[in-house]
Amino acid sequence: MNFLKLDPLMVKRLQRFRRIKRGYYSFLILVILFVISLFSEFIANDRALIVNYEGKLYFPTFKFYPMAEFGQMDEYGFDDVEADYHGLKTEIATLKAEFKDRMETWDGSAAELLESEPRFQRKDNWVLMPMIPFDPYEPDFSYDEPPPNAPDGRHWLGTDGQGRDVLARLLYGFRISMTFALALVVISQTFGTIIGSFQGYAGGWFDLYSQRFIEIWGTLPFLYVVIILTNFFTPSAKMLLIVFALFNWLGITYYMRTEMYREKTKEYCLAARSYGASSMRVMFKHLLPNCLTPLVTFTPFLIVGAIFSLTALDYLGYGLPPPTPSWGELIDQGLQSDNRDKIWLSMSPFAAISFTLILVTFVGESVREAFDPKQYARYK
Amino acid sequence: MTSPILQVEDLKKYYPIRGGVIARKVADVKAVNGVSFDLYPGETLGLVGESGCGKSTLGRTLMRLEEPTGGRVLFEGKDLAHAKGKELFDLRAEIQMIFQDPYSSLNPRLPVRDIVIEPLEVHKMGTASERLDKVVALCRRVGLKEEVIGRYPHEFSGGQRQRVGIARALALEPKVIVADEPVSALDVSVQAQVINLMVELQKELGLTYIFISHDLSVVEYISDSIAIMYLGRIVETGKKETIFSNPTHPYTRALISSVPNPDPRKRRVQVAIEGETPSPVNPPSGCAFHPRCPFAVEACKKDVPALESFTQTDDPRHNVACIRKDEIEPHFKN
Amino acid sequence: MPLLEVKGLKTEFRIEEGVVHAVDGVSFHVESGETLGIVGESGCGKSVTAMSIMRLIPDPPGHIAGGQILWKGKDILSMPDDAMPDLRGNEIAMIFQDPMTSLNPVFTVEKQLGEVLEKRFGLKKEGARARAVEMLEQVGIADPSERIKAYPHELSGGMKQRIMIAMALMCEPDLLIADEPTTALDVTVQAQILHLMKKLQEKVGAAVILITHDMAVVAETCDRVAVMYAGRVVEFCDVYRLFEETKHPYAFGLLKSIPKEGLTKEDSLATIEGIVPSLIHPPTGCRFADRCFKARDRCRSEDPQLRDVGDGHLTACHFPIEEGDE
Amino acid sequence: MLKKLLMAGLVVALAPAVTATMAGAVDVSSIEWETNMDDPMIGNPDAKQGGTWKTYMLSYPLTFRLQGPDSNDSFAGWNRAFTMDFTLVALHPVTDNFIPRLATHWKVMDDNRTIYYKLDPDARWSDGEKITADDFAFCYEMMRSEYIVDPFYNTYFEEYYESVEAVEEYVVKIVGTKESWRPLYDYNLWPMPEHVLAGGLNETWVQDHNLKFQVGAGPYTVSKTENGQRVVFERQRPWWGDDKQYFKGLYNVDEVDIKVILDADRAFDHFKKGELSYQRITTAKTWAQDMEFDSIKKGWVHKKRVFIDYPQGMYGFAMNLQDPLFSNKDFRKAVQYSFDFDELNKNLMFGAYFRGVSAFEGTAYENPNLKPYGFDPKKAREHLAAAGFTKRGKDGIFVREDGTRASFTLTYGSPGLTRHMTVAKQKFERLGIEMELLLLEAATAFQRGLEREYQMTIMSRTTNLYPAPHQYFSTEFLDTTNNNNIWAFGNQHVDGLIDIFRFDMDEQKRVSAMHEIDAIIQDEAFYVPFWQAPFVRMVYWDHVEWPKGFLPRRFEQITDWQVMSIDVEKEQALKAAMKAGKAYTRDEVVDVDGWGVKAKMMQAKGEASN
Repeated sequence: MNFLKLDPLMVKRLQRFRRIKRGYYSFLILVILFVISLFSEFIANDRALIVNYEGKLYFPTFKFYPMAEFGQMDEYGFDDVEADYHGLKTEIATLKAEFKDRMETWDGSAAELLESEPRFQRKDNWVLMPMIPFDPYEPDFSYDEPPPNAPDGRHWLGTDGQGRDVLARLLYGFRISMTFALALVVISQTFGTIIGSFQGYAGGWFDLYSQRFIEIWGTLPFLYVVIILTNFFTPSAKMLLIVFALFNWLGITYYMRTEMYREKTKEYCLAARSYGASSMRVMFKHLLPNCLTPLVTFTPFLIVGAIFSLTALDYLGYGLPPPTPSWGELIDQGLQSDNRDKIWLSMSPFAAISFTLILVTFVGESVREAFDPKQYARYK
Repeated sequence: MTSPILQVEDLKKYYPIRGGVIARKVADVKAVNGVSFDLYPGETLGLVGESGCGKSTLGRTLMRLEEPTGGRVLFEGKDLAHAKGKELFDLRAEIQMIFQDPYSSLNPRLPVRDIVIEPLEVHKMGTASERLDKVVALCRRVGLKEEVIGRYPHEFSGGQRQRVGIARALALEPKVIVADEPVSALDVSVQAQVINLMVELQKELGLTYIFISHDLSVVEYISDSIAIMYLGRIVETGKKETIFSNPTHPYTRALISSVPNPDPRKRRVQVAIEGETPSPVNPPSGCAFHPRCPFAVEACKKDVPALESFTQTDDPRHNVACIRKDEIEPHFKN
Repeated sequence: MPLLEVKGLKTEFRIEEGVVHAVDGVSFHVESGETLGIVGESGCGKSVTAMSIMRLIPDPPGHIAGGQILWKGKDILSMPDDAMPDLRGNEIAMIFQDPMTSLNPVFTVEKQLGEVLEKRFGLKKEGARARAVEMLEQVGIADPSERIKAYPHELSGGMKQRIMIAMALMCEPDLLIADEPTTALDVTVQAQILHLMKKLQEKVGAAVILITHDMAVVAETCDRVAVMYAGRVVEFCDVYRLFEETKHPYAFGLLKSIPKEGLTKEDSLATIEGIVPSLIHPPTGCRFADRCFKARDRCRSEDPQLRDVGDGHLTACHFPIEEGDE
Repeated sequence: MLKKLLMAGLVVALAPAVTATMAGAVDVSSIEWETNMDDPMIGNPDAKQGGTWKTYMLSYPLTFRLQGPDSNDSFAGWNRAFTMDFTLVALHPVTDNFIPRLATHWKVMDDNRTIYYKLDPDARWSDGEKITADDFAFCYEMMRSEYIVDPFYNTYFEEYYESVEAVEEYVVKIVGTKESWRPLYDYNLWPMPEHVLAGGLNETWVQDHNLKFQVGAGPYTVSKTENGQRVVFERQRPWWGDDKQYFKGLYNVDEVDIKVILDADRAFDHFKKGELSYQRITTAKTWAQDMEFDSIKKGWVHKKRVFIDYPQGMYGFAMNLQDPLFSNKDFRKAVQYSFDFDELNKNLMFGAYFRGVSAFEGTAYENPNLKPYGFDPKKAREHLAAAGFTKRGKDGIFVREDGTRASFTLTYGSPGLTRHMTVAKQKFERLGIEMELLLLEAATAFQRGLEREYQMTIMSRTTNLYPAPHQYFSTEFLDTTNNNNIWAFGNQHVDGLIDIFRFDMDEQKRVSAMHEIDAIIQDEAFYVPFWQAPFVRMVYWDHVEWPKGFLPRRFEQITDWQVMSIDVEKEQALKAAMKAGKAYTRDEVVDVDGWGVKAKMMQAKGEASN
């Protein structure tokens, strides 16, 4: 769209934004983290990244390989359940060590091992696990104590009440929160902008009645609506997104409406109309690009709001359906009376959400400053 | 005498005043209240009045930027006031506007090239390269160098911006240009440049201007004929010379003598007129000027005086809306 | 000793693009009871000069970088901060271009006037009210005892400006600075307000600095004139001399570009070509040189100082206008 | 709690009544009265008397009424224990036989709905007045009165009682609306003090009695209140019931001091400080991990897990037999074998619970021979194959030839179960079955269950000593929804067995019919029992003493504070010991299994790890 083209004013604002170090670096960190989180499957997963087994390379990240593929068998004698990559890695390491031992004895038993162990035909087998070798769903009950287990070398941030890796859940939760927030912002901003623009541009009856409607709509209690809707619809990310969007578009209409009201009286708008430009052209080519300041400056704060609300809803249990990795759900676990002594459960999502929200807020403040620089003067 | 290019007949623009929750209409503001005049090709009509008199609204209503409440605007016989759709779209090309504020009249997000090319795009005139050629030519004509057309409005001074505005108005090759206070936001030295440009363009392209202004000295310079507005109505029209040498309506007289003279030796000692223009929301009865008029009589409070030909001067287009126009002493400029 | 003497005043504003030298070495003086016009085009620094005198430069981004402002011989710039409120209003009053924004919209006229009266003169409520009504009457507001109850938005622009004048003159200051007091007003009202100011000035005996861009207003009201261009005073003289024996090419061009009576479209208007130089990176030498029809090499290298060209007529030009220049 | 019991009874009573023969007028003097003085004593006759039982409630009562608005808060249990719990007869908490309470004798007439009760002439109200038959008639009248603003009692008495009559001063005649095979259970009643209440039963009764203490038949009366803070009950000594066989050794303390503590966690802290005498431990985590505090180590506080034997109700997964997937018995069995209870119990519940197996858990009708399915991937795989799921899809989930995936949605309403369900989900997934989780608001989840709008759900139903198989397994409810037959199960054979249970007067036949139903239900595999907790976990200070076996077998019939006693001397000694920091020998025995419940659980159902 036209307004995405960078005019010098926008370029200047962006330059100004870049100069505000705190906000700019926060923005970079957020973008980098978000991009990294888009590849979460390669970072936190209990499926190996790459397996080199008997001369063949496997990339199990998104593919199901049965145990049979790697000559494994589970305790019940099945080999078509999903391969155990942790186990495979250990087995290979053990076999290698044993082979090495036998080689040292020079008694030929090394060769025997090679022959007798069909799963070790080649010495160069290896398994590359992701940095965090756990996915956010699979419980790890390998500890003596029941979960939640405290942080250690295996689970850097410990496990949650169901033995799931907290770090993995934080990572996936970040991706979900950010994606959700961004999608929400795009949807509600677009919708709100269109409605608000029409209100401001058309004015008159449309404005009057839509404004009354927005005022009434705005008084609906969001949480109750969510609770009621969960009774009619299966709660899902899509449904939550729609419900959030239904309430979130209101805010921006106020600003777009006022901006439009103000801008449309400016003479360049009259000029465009005077040579017969259509209303759509006037609105979207001329007015909208000049009304974007609130849109841009509010976006970070909307993101903050969206992340926060989503976390709050998850915390209350009306958010994303289980077992979706979610910060709110982790905080809920952490704050349950059972887990009050398991501080990693509440502290890590708390730290994550604070960190993210602070970064977004820094970005927001800087964007606002960049778009609307004001110096506070005093008189002597 | 040639026939008028634009005939305005009893043009009205009322704004409703709304009240209550459902915004019911409770009254009207009669911003333009029955204005009629003829505009002849190649001439400049100076439309003069003080703030709130309706002159800008009149200009915008002529442009159909405001929907007229009543009356007709005939452009070469076609009624611009009631035209719709394609007809209106085509008529728009014939009559263009120059705006007052060189800062807000140009979209700050578009470079000059895009601003000037817009009307051509909207009217789908020529190919893309023809349009661009035309834009370059237009910019040159208004005194902008070709290399600046990629720049954005904020990189220009007020005078240059107004040139861009003029180029945009000329893009569609209109016959009539409504200039709404085109120089009042400019510094004096720049004002002269813009006025000179407008005059040159008029000579060259045979343009017809409606020049809306509150500045009598500028109007006196540029206009061929003048219409004086007071509270939504025209109170006096006539050739420039007639109006300045023989102002007849008491308001015209007051207005002219209120203008400070740029000569310290000709200081006035008396104030020509007391009081201020009343609010158009609640205008006085009868002749709207009567509360301030030194010649007012009882009858002035009753009826709205018609704009009638004033025969004491030899100007056939000299019309005055005053019931005492024939009794008032002739006025000569000091 | 002049009432007010401004010597080499420099006021700067720091903005993103750099430092704007809005006022760059301005000097002039005002005598008791006289009307000094400061005239110039937008951005020439005339309003900043006025604000500097009142020490009302918003800081940041602005600050006064140099010079002296001697008020009755004392330097305003070195006065302590807490002395300023007393000086403002009591000794120097100011009225602004936009009377719409100079009054507090949430208080009635009575309250706003009354506050000043109670503070400055220790009047009780009733006394203050009577005095306020009297003041309004003086500035020509009809039915003042009713009007005094009005809120600013209920008043017309002219009336508000009258009230501002009333407030400014209430304390009987020695100097009134009027910054474009009639620019926002209709021409008929402008005539009234200028007339009123003149009348009241005579009555109170105050000196006036009238800041305007309108040469005709200057001609109408001022005794002496300082013409400013790009942050500097280029001509400082008696009003008659300015109009009749203009020395600086800028002032000359300015006067010529006003459409004169009797000119027609056939005669093109005199113009000053070019644009005002940037105040962030002003050119060396004379700042008007690029637009000046008399400019020579010297003008571009050497900064002309304000000098007396006879009878106290000061101009900052190496080659002042002589008779016959067009 | 009482309301719940009444509700369960109501459900049972909806069964069509067998034609009743009207009992004609009976001469009271000719009645051959029955009684039961042969059962063992409930209390400990040697229990020490005196002391103060310090306990808590979660909120200060809004009212001291037991009927009408706001009358069901946490204080009401106490209030009821001294008033409404004094019914004509009671169930013996160990033998399940009826024993005298306010009535010394009773006679059930042949129509099985008319009962004569002979009152104990010693019985007195707490204000000293005699308790007479009129007080029962008045109770009947009052419970039906609109002035009490209590629709539950109004309806209940309207539907259950035909009449309550004072035949003589000490003889009450109750006629129920339907014939019953347990008339003493159905047509029991408590008295209301007519001499106190009769005058005031009008429009303002609710307001008038908001803050009036009940005059009751019980041994305690309110002696002190601090608004918003505490209520103290004081033992009447002497009390008319002191020497009655089934009251002896009960109600041993002089004072019951009930303090307001806003949540159970804080109450535990109060307990640790010695401000409460006793605390039930309701979470497995606390029991497993927070029980090594100082006072326990020093032997001043004892912890016990006391096994009791009380009907548990059905609790577990329910499958919708009308769902295409679950209509396949093999698939149902595959799910049964895929559910790893032990993993959940061990890792998420501290191994604290037992697996249920019977549909009639804890009642006399449960089939003792049933064994739970248990986690068995091999069998699960066999049944999956039999159900047509022979091939794994790309994502590891089994698919049929026609493309049907072994995938279903679990609908549930308790957020607390999410942790168990997500673990179970992972396990299912590994075995090739996909279970999507759908957490709904509790009421919605319940409603979807009743309307059979689910594939699998988690059901939880309370029961009493008499299960209601008709409600749950009868074909009568197959074609309608909104009933307890949420799985849409039923067949002729089971219907027949249910009728035996409902109408046959032979207890033995009833029991074997129920055993057969139980076995059929297990074989049909549409109910996956989840955990059971047949015990009370408690901690108490050393001076609190208990009868042998601690709590009666049917615990819910009589509560902990009624049977324990406080040894004031030991209390003094403990105080001194604590002051001196002197440790006692620690009582290492934790489990108290006076009724063989644990043994039975361990043997029949197997306990994961305990």
